Amino acid sequence: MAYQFDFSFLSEYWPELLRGLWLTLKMSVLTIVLGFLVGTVLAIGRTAHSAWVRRACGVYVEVIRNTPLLIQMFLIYFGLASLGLKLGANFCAILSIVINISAYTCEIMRAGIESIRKGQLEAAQCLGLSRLQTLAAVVLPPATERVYPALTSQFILIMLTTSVVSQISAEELTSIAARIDSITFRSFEIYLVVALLYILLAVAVRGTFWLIARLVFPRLRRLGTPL
Amino acid sequence: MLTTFQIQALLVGALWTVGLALVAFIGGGVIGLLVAVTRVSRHRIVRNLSFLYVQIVQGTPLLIQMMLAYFGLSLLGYDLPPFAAACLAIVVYASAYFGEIWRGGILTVPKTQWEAAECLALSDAQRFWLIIVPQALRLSTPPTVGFMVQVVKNTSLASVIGVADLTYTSKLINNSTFQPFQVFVLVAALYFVMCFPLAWWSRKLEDRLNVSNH
Amino acid sequence: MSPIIKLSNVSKSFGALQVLDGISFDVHPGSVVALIGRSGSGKSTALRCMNGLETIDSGEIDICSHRLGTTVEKGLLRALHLDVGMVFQSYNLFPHLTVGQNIMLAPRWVKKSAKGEARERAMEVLSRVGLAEKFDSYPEQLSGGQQQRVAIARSLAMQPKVMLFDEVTSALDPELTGEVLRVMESLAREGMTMVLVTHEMAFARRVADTVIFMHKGRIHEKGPGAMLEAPSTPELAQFVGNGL
Amino acid sequence: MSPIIKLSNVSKSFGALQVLDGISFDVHPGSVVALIGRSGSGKSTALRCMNGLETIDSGEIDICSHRLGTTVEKGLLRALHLDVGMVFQSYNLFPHLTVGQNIMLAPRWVKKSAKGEARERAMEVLSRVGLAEKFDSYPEQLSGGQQQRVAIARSLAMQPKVMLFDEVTSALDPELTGEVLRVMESLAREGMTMVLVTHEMAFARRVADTVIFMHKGRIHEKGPGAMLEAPSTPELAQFVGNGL
Amino acid sequence: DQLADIKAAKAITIGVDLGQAPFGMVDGTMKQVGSDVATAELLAKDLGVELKIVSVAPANRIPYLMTKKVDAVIASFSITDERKKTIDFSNPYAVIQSAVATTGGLKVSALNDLEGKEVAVTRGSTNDQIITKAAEDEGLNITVVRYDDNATATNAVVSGQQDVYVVAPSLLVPVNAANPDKKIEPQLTLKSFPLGIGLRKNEPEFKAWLDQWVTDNLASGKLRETYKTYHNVDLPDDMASFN
Ligand SMILES: Nc1ncnc2c1ncn2[C@@H]1O[C@H](COP(=O)(O)OP(=O)(O)OP(=O)(O)O)[C@@H](O)[C@H]1O
Ligand SMILES: Nc1ncnc2c1ncn2[C@@H]1O[C@H](COP(=O)(O)OP(=O)(O)OP(=O)(O)O)[C@@H](O)[C@H]1O
Ligand SMILES: [Mg+2]
Ligand SMILES: [Mg+2]
Repeated sequence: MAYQFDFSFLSEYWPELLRGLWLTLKMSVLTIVLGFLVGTVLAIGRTAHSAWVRRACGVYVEVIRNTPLLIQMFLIYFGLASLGLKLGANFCAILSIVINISAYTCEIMRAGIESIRKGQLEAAQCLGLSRLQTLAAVVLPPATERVYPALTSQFILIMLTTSVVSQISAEELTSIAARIDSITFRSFEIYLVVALLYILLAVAVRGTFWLIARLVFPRLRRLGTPL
Repeated sequence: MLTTFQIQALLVGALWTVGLALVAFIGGGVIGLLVAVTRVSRHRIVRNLSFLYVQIVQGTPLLIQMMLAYFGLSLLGYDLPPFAAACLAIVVYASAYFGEIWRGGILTVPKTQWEAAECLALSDAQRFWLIIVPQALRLSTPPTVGFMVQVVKNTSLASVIGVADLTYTSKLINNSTFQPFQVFVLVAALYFVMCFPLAWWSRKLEDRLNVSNH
Repeated sequence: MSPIIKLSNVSKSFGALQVLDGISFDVHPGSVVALIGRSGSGKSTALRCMNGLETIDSGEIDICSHRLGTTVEKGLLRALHLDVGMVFQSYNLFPHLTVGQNIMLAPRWVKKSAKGEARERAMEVLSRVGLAEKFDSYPEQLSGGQQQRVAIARSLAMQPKVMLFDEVTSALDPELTGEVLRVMESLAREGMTMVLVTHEMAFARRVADTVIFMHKGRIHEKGPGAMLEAPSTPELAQFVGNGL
Repeated sequence: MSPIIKLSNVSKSFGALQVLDGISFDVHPGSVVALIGRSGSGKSTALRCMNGLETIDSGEIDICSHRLGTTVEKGLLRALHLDVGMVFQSYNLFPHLTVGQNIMLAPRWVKKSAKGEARERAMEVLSRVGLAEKFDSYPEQLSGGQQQRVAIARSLAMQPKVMLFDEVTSALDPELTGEVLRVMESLAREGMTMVLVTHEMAFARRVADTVIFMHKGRIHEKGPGAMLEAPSTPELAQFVGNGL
Repeated sequence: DQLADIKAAKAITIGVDLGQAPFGMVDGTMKQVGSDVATAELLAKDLGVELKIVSVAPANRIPYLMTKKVDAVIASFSITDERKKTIDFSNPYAVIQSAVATTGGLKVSALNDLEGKEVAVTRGSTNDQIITKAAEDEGLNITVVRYDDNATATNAVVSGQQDVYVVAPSLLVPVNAANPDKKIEPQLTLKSFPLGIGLRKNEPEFKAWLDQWVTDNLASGKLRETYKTYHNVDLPDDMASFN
């Protein structure tokens, strides 16, 4: 290999990288939590009795899912500013990712919800549980457990997706890397380091989700079998 | 206003996007199936290797995978044309996600179904294709299509290795016209046109799979 | 005494299949009615209609002072389900909850019982079906018979006025059938009204005040348990005379 | 005549729970053995071990010239399943396939029967359980009893040498129990070896050559059907004497 | 010897950033234009070989060069010591001017006026480096808000997210033409930075040829003419002083 790797720039720039890593982590946590909540509410809406609610949630999901996040983000960040509403870059970034990701989460959760057998709903109904209680106690926990692998993947994807916010000036891992790159021109080295950091983040996200599963699905912890 | 040349360029960009996405679906689907099957394998080593693959691929941004496939391989002496490198990267990328999604679907088929199939002397492959896959499909379809839609849009990262897809072309135009809204609204519409059929198809498929459920 | 359940000319179809064809009967408070009939004759469907799980096509059902017509409003159903308990043929335990949680769920969420109280009550009903030691097991860890008994306990914990049982004994062995029978007898003594679908003739004869023989969606014969010994129609004769 | 099934000192635990505790018995070709015992006594587990669905902890099982030890290799299991059919307590029909497809699946894919032939055979076994008209229905559209009969038909379609039945009649009404009984009797006449778990004593008495009473994972009593009338141990007496 | 290889192949591949108007961009007919494009064309003609332009972006310009997928990069590379550790530069063939521009009539006459303000730049650009360093050197509290590319940074200023912009004044010509109602005015000219043609290290023949070519064409005025066409300003007279 002709290329000589040189990682000496790290000694100068590692605090910056850590700063970027930290922002990526913060944004990931925030968007994952909010995205899951909004997505679950949408999924419930998509299985609601009212055809109007179902349709409204459906249109939201299709429009958001089928257009690029970047453009949604530009519309929120620049579009609103053009109309005189100036919102911070981090706020807009998080807002647009949550809007975007909730549409995907909605579809995953809907699949989980629809996999719950009718007999379960009838049993809950016969016990006098309200629709909301049935959702909370009988539908959502096993539904979430069933789509948990898909959710985990989706959330790792969000973690990686947060890098698009560098477009509108948020200084997360990718954008810090781009800047170090432009100062030092050590592109290969910097991207290798960034790839490694992202893998570590992904391992952390997956590990966290594994721990959360152990915590919120006691049956899984005890029996180890999927639902 | 956009000139006809610019609109034409955007349409050509959209073609690249579609092409790359199709490669991702087909190649990623085939390898993803392999990933899903090995992820639930009885053999611990196979399972762990497969998990490692998923963990690494899911853990790196597609942008970096693209650069590795084009520039990284080049450093090692393998020179791929940009489109081939982009295909390689996106197939690897998609396979990990498809694999994980499908594994989730496979795991939700009750154990008793595996047993019933086993007692009928079906071979492993028959059991998998005839009993497990059709039932897993139902739960996996929405997340699969959801991911496919994301793949269509993520193909834009191929621009970093010189594939002039839709997003890249739009940025190129915007970089000299400085009137982002008309370009981006058109681009959003084009993406919608490319992605919506997937969503629509998914709905049809779900309806069909629902026949035998609930 | 006025009937606590009254079905008047109830019909119900699934598509082209007429499952209930104008059935009427009364159940008096504290009495036990057994629905018998061959598979597919509409017994489960009749029970489900009484509980509002299926809306009927015509006729009327009065149950615990609630009126179920061809349309039913939401609020009424919830009130109804507080008074009417149901145990299913297929158990329908919640797989993600332990036995104890399955039983305590409705008392805690619907009746807002305190945790300790709900727990105590759960233990009590669980002991009644002989499964106190399975409080912390998950449904999948239980055998079929055990799961069915938990389902009965879960329904009992809500202290309903009327209980509907759909083949609750089909997965139970003779010994446990006897235990459940004794539970149901004690319930009957406490004034619980019960409607049960069963395939065990001996059980129907023993526990039921009235036996209703359903055939092709109609009530074909109705009478005290003794009618099973001397069937007056060939259909019933064929049904009970299986050669065993 | 040498036994077609031979269990020698078979033990099996789930974690700390000893479910089978050194059981041994023989089944001769063409004979019918009924396993009875209370819920949780390990009957289903015994059946599952005989079919290789559970690996045993110690002992040996010989079935149709296949030897199941504490480890079992894959190829053996497939050969075994060609000879041994099983019908489950919980039906386990494939929900995404119609009744006809459920039945034709294994003959078509495993035995490579021609489509027409498989269809004919499916119709034949389906008629045998009285459900010929449900050929194109999906399992969920059937009542419990109907589903169980389809499950029996599905197993029959593979023409196994030995059939294992796990409480196949628990969801059936008396009339259909009688029908299934007749099917099973005709199977026995054709030389089919059968092991069945059942809760219906009358059924066990009638159909079985040998009745095995299991209690806490052991074979507590074994004998002809008549032993149920005169139990020699208090456990069996308690089990059959439930007051019905 | 890269120079010999290029001549033997009768073709040179040059990376140009087409997202850097007016250095590199596409026109209404999607043709590649700009001063860097014109410079590359001139260079290929003088070499007597065919020109292939590869569009590069900040993220991939160095990988393109290092993996020999391009022979040289003409992408408004400003020459810095830090960058020289990784690649070689030719003698400066042009400069990039840096100016503080504002919207809404905000006046800036000295860097001090930016105290406490947010300033938009393109991430990693020369402008970014200048303003970041200037703020550090003078101890000013300036928040540098970095956008991915010129177009996005420009959007930020045009849409009103940002009021102060550090930018090459020449970029403002097309921007103001496209957005006439939102005038961005240059206020304070900062230092000019020399731009070099980037090439791989250890190619002395090629570097010598490029250095000579730049010197010749500056002297002949061809490079100055090219620059003036796209930037509307003249190159400084004494380009050699930047060396
Ligand atoms: N949701 C449904 N859609 C269509 N047909 C149905 C549905 N539910 C039940 N049926 C049909 O209605 C008929 C009566 O069903 P039901 O479950 O009431 O019978 P049952 O008397 O309880 O029989 P079993 O003793 O086997 O449980 C059956 O033929 C069944 O196939
Ligand atoms: N996979 C398992 N893991 C843990 N315990 C199990 C498992 N399967 C069965 N058991 C336990 O083993 C015991 C015997 O179960 P088995 O299903 O063999 O009983 P059975 O005799 O068939 O009872 P029933 O008549 O209720 O079906 C039960 O106590 C049950 O809880
Ligand atoms: Mg029924
Ligand atoms: Mg059992």
